[in-house]
Amino acid sequence: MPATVEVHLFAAARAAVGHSVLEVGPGGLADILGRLEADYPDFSAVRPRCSFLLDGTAVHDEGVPVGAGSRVDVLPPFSGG
Amino acid sequence: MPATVEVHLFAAARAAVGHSVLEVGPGGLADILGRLEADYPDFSAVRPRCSFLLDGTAVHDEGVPVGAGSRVDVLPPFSGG
Amino acid sequence: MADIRLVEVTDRPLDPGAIERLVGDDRAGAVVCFSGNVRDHDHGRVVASLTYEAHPTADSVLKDVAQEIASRFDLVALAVAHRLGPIAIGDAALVAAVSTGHRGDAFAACAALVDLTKERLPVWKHQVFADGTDEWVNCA
Amino acid sequence: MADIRLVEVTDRPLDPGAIERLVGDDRAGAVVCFSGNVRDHDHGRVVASLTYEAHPTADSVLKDVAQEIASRFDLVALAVAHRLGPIAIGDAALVAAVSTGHRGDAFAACAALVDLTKERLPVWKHQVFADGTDEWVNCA
Repeated sequence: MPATVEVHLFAAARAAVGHSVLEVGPGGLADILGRLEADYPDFSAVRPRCSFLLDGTAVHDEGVPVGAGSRVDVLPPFSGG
Repeated sequence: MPATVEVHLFAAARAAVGHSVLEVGPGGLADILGRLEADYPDFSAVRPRCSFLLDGTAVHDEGVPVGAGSRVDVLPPFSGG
Repeated sequence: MADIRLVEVTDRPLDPGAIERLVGDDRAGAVVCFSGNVRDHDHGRVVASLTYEAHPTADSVLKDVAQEIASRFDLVALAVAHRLGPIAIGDAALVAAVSTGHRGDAFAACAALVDLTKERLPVWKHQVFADGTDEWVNCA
Repeated sequence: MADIRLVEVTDRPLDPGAIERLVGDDRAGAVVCFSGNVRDHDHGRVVASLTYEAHPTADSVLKDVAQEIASRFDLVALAVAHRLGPIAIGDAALVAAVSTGHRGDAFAACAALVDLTKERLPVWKHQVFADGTDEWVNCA
């Protein structure tokens, strides 16, 4: 069992952070995102427009706890078509 | 100069009358159409749904006089598409 | 004002894909194409064969329709064609295509082009049913 | 319920004419096909190149979108495809096609299919401009 959370970043979020995947410590989602903003200042501009998946399910409350072994997907606003 | 009016019949109007073109005597349009109904009883069912051109221009009043040498087009409701 | 790239009343088969490509353009972000196709049933009856007949003014009426739609909507291009003569089940009787810069207007403009064509174009559809009866559509 | 004849998120070019033909059917009186194409300008700037990226769930999301539209409208068939990867100016990024018995619903259903796809499909458009700047669309 991994001790960390995998954060998968897409499109503008990946571009802001410079990585597709990060391994971070567990915690509340808002806490994890706050740590990302501290480490990658460009992410602050993108984060408010993103939605999130926790283990594949849409997150409606950023206070949700994210345990070790979980996966978070960071999805900027879609722009298909 | 012809002494008659050419009546051009299309689609259901032609089918009801059995001719594409008839030569008829001049008169008011309503009068001409009444004579056609008398001669071709099946035309009575179609006539109320038709619109008419007099020398290529849409007719708004069936009382309009149609002189010798004129052309009347009898147009059933359109059904394109 | 929109490029009017095709206005045609023809006894040759219509190719919706080709007509759709006609309105394509590097400035166009959206293309909407409508095909009105001949069905094998009408009001529950089996259609055996179908023919379209046109008044001699059909070409010029369709040009007027295209001009009116081009003036009412902000289009890049439009194309419209109607088939005449005998037509097989499944074939397109009417094809209308528009392209626009953004997608907002494209559906509305194409629908208006179809509606105005059906309202104004002097053409008539004659159906023969499998039971041998026939009808001039809209004139029962 | 409608036949769902194509749901595809692909890095191969889309052929709107072929996708439109997929929804054709002897029962269908109307086909409406939408193509969202890559433009050479966006907000007045010249677009040099463009790429679409997708989330791994894009295929299953597009299936859900197709199912939802199939259940909301009285369709004969529908097809929807989205392009991924680098894409040339003028190429189709999104193609959506529906067929219906009568034409009433066809425009509304196709527009709803396009709107729902754009709202839900997790794909992202990256534009590079002729001046060397770039942007992730909707994320400026």
